[in-house]
Amino acid sequence: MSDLKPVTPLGGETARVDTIGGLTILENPDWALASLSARQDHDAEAAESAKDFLGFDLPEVGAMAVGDVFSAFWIGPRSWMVAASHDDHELLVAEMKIALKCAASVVEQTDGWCRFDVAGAAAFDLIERSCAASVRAMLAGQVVHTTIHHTGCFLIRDDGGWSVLGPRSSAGSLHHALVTAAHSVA
Amino acid sequence: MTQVNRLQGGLISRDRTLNFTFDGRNYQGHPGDTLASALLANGVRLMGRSFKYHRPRGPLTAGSEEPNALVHLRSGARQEPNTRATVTELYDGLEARSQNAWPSLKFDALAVNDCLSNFLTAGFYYKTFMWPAIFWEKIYEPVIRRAAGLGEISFEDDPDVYDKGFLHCDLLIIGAGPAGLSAALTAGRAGARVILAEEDLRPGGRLLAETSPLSDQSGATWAERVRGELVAAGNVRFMPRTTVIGAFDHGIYGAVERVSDHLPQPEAGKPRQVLWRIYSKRAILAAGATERPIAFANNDRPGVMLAGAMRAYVNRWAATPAQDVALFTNNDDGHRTARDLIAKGVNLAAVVDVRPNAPKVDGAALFAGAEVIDSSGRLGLKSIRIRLRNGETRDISCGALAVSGGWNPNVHLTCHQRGRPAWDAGIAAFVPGDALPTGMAVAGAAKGDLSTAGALSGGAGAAVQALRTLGITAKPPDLPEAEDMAVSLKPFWHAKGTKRAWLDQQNDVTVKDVKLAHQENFISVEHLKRYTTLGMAIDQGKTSNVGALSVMAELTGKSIPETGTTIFRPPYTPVAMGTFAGRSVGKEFRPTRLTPSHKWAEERGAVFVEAGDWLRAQWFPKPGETHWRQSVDREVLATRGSVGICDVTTLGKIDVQGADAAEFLNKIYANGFVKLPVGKVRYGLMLREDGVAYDDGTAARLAEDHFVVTTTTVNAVLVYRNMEFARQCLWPDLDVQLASITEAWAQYAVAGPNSRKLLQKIVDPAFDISNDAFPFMACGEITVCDGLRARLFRISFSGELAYEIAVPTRYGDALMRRMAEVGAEFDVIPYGTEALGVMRIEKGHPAGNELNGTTTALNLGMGRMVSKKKDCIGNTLSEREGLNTEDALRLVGLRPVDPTNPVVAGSHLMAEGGPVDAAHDQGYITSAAYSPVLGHSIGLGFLKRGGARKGEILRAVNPLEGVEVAVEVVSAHFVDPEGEKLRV
Amino acid sequence: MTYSAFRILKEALTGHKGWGPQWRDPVPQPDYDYVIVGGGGHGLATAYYLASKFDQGRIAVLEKRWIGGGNVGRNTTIIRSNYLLDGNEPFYEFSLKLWEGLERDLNYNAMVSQRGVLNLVHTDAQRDSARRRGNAMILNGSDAELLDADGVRAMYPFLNFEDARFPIKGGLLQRRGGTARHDAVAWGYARGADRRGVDIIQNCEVTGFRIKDGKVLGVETSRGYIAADKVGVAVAGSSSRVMETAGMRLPIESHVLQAFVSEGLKPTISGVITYGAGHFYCSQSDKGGLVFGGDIDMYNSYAQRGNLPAVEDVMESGISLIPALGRVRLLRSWGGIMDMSMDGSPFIDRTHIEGLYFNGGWCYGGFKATPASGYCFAHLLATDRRHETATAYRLDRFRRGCMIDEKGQGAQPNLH
Amino acid sequence: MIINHPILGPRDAQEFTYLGDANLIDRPDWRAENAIKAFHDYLHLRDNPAGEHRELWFHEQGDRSWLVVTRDTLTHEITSVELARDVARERGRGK
Repeated sequence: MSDLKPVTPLGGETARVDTIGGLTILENPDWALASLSARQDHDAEAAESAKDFLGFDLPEVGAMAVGDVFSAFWIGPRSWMVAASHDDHELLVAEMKIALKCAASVVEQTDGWCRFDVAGAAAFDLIERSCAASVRAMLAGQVVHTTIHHTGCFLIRDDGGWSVLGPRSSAGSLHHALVTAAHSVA
Repeated sequence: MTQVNRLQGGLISRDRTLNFTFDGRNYQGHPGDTLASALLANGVRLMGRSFKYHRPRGPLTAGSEEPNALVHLRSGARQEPNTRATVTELYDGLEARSQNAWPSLKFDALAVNDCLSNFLTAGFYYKTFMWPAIFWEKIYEPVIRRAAGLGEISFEDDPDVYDKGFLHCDLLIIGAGPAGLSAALTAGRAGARVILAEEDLRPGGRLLAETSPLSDQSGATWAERVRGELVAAGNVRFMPRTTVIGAFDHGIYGAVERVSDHLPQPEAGKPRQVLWRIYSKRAILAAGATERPIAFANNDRPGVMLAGAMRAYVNRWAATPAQDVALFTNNDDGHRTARDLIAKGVNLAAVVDVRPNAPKVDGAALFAGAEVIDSSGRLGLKSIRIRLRNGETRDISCGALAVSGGWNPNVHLTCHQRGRPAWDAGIAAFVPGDALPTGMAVAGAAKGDLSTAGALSGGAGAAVQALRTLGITAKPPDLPEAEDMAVSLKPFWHAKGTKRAWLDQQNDVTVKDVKLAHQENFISVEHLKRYTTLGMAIDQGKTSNVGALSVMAELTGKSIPETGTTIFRPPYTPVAMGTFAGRSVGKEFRPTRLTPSHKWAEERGAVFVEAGDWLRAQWFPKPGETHWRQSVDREVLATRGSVGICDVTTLGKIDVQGADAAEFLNKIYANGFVKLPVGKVRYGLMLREDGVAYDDGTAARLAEDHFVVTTTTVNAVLVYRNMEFARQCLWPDLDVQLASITEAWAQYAVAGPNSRKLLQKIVDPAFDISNDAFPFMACGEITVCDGLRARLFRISFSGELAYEIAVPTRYGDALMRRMAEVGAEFDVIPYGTEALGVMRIEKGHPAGNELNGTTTALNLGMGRMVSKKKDCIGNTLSEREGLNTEDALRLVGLRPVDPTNPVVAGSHLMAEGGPVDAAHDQGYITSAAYSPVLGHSIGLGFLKRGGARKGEILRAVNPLEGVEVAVEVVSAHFVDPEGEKLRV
Repeated sequence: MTYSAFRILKEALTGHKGWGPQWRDPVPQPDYDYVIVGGGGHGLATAYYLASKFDQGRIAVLEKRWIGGGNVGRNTTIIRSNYLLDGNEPFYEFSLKLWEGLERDLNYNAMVSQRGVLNLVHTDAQRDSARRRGNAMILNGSDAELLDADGVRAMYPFLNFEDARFPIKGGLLQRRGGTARHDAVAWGYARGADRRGVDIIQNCEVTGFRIKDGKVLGVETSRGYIAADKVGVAVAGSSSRVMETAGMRLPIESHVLQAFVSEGLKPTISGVITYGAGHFYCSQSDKGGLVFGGDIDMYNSYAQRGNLPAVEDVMESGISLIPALGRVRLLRSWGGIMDMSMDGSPFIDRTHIEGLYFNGGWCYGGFKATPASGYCFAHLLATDRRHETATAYRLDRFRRGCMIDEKGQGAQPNLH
Repeated sequence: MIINHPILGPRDAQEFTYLGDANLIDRPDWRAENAIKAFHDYLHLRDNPAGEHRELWFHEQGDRSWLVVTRDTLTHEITSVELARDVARERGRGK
């Protein structure tokens, strides 16, 4: 395997962790991502192949489904984002292309995104000061695409808190926005 | 002697004393005080000067509608001009200074304006200052500007930060007075998600200022108890110090929470204020009412204030504006002030009630059927003159006068979607009209329901009603017993007289001004406002509009509603600009996008430049280079001489897949793509539907059904959007899927004769990238550095043998370092956007300066690329006559006749020997650079009939900078015009 | 009555009894030579110039509500002629020259104040295009100066030079640009027209046109039918609505633009500043309020009000440019309806209906154009020929492919 | 403003990019004899009513759907929101 050393979206060799009051903001680069979009008139086939591959049904609008190896969330009409451990599935796209054949277009998205996991008692307050999503009504397993500091982000609610996926090139600005919001509410 | 006018009781905490200064003098107050209440308690009535006549002024109100008591709060960079003392919570160390007065508040030189008032009537400035013309900017206007205005800014950067936040609720209740609290109780108990916003620091609203009980407890106690229940319930969010400033579409409200304004300065990391955007399904406006004054001569002296305000100062803040006080009223509510003052031991010198049958007041002399017609006292009220029912006048000495002309419901927010209020003759006031913002209901005094009992039951009823429409069942709570005085008001607007009687106190608009406006035919309400500046002050006319309308109505013989209404505009009260801006200011104005090699470039000392939201390396100075040109020239020569690397990640990249991907690109691009073989790249030009070129880039065919399209950096978002439009709206049955992958791949241009040799050191041996196996415009998916997936494109922007290589972004930094390392033997250098620009100009490639949104393929010399054999966006309208004239602009190269002269972008082209003016303009220079290869400046430009004018000498004129250069028209391809270097 | 300092003195000493109405409220006559539809700035200016510079015919201005209530009553008061394109610059320069003599011409102080309009540049490409524009201005007989960052700093040291996301690299300055008291412009033209016999008829809504055999005969109004030889429509904001009653579809969309004013401040900003990296322009009125605005709300609207995102966008830009304004309070916002045309440039043209003329499509630049728009429209109405500075403002220019697209955005009205 | 997205429910209009008149879906036939005039009218002479308006919005900061929104330009009231793709197909657009 290549000896080129990866860096995190924030430019570090290791992921950054910030603790502000009771809040933690964790940079989480350990995910391989690939989008899956059903080809025209191949919806059923794509759904079936995806299920075989993922081990679960592709989730409904606004939802995330989590399996043992993969997770997936809805990103648009007939489109999903599939995630897996980067260490184990760096070539996720290749795996999926084999599984989905011509039923879906699969695109590598791993490094299109940076991901920050936000946890702590005031996490709701932090998210509330960051985006317009109706966060207090969101349940674990729900996902919205929203705008944080002028950038389009996925906001995922899980049991432990929130994950924010934003465009990788703006990772520094997004991180700054989350950290300053954390200081406001912590 | 301190706090001479402090009374007993009140909602202040006497266990702490707060020190503060006003105009440098020390005073004391207590927690719970406002700046105004504390100053009054200290015997200070004079707090400001008026706008035009610089008249001495004290507080008229006790709330956010205050027009007079405006001060500079804080100092240094935190100086806040025009701060209303009436809503400034006192804190220890508070520092305030008066404004609009020089040399001091007591002796203000510009008070001379008051003596000249007969000349400074409404709109006088429209009639003079016209001669001589030059005097306006030089003399008249500077004097006017210095005299005008109120407070001053510090000119220092605001050191505080502001947040934004977003809230969602079933029901937003605006105002936590009796109506709002009972609505919140009702909705809270029904389980609805409720937000209760209150501009004051505590709930209660008018209850805090009144003495009449709610059942067996004081209003303030009841309000606290309700607050306790609401907060404990969990589904109600009580937001004190939060003003709802605007009602926007579809139930969205803006609200400002003053998080830190009651503190000397915000805690570290905490915002000064938060702008909340509240998404509500329903809203109840329970914003109360504002009392209105009665105009009479010299009714603006410090000490003259609204009766309800004086009652609030006495009851809530235990502060009286003076020891001897009089009352002027036309209604029973005013008598409450009299009773409360007397109860607090303040000497009530007189009750002047315009009603002949006015009720008696125990403990004060009543003058029924009388009017206050004048006042005296230079810096504060000393006496009033009243006209008795029998016409006699009498002077009564008093240090303060409470005035009540009735109450105006706070309809402000009901007008934000251009709804007009309706006239309610019963209370002689405007009440909310029928056209309320969708989802809004109004309750309590804001609706014209002026009794406490009415507010309580009205609030509960409104909540039941609002929740019912959401399918939530609620029932009104048991409400306490409260006063239920019926209000029937016979309006009394102003006492007749010849002296000036103020309507708009801040802007110095008097009854006389309204008369003059009428005389000059400024009769429409909007004309009246604009001509006299009535209602343009910071209270938006809350205390003045209705009074002025009444005067105009008298003059025209119409009723007030016939005379017209004015509507209010957001915000409800003035809002700091910083609050609207939030965190997106300074360096964080927009997100900063960094390229994968950013850190590496930083280590190399690169100079960065903004490209849209991206930061890109502009050039990489080396030790000893003192001018940017040295670095750029070196980068160009080194690249053309051996090899250079440039981070081109910023170019938009869009993944296009599907059985119809090629057909789709055929429609998107002006030129054809169906026949492009797999493993090949093609340049593509995109047109807007109007036939003008707007973007260019390449499309690489990685598989039959898979392309990667590149766009320019600035248009990445737009192209992606337009492609989605084409896919979803124009050709919805094409099998094509799109995904933006700009960020996912780090992409580097490797250019120069040694570029292949360098790449061969990192491309894994399994992949043959020799000229034969991987010719010009080839592309493919490969691996590098022992197995890392990568994409390689043999394309060139510089005109050299060149490639672009892409790897997953997380490896971008390492790849750049690796290429620098293995390229050392070729003296590889990194080059920035400046060298990139020089080389593309040398090669004659159009870029943003040429694709400026007005140029067509024809202008760019690519007219033949626009296929006439297929449908594509823009091809039809590109055929319009005006875009295909004989003398259409054509892209040309330009070089200075004297090679030592610079070519300057933005110069215009004129014929040699011809006149230099717009009528003889031949074109303009779009891009220019010094070409280190050619040893002189070069330029690209658009020239009329440019294609046929090679060799012609033109004048490149730049009168803006006083420069003119003779230039020769040449081919735009300065370097390697045949493209031989690309193919080796 | 002629206005002067002497007159003010005299009136002050005699109780201001001598001031008469600044314009009459006449009863509409059954017919006129010219009917101008729209009593905004452009309509009033048209009537004024028709009466003072061209035909001496019988002229009426018909206004739906109160005069000056259109965009002349709700703008950010900027006057300038810093245009790039040949179709525009001569016209706006003509307008600026009319501004310069306006007050003496009208005997009305509209507070035309040439305090300079500065367009900031933040990138090299912007500087190149500013240079091209500045040169175009000079070649058209206007004035322009290119400032570097130090030149900008000398004028406005409090701009954000230290901590800017998009650093200021310079600016294009037009010293002759500035501001004018917008309402007074409408009133001054109204008074001037009225004094020359023009009937200004308020509360008179035009509801349709009477057209026969391709020729206009007059207008139907809320106050009855009024016949006219020539009808000029100048109702920017409502252009599509009004011209639809004549069966015309226009290359115009109506959009809302919000504008803002702060509380009154002592002198803070002397001229007009426009940000080049965001949507923000600002000046200070003689009363002391900062007057500022930004981009339109982006969607079609006749609602005369906007929403929060556009407000926040303006303030983000404003505070990023001038951090010292952070604590200055916004006092009031308002919204006007803009005729956004397909290339961002206006129309002053005949229509296919004989005797019916159209003036509109001013996007959000109509205020500065008021004098020239009125003059050129009057010229067209009186002579049937386009004024030499307004030849490009034709309704058929999209059909011919002769767009005047300053911003290079194409047929997307909300981007102009 | 809030746009009630047919798939996602109510979303702040700030997440969307506005284009304009929904008739922009009805792109003319490039082969027609009067194609230039047809394209001119299609592109430039758009509906601009004071009242109900059918218009295109793009959920750029969301699921990237183009929507046809029916909105009153006087009151901003929105009465219907459809996926533009569905509308396009209904109007006969295909490949």
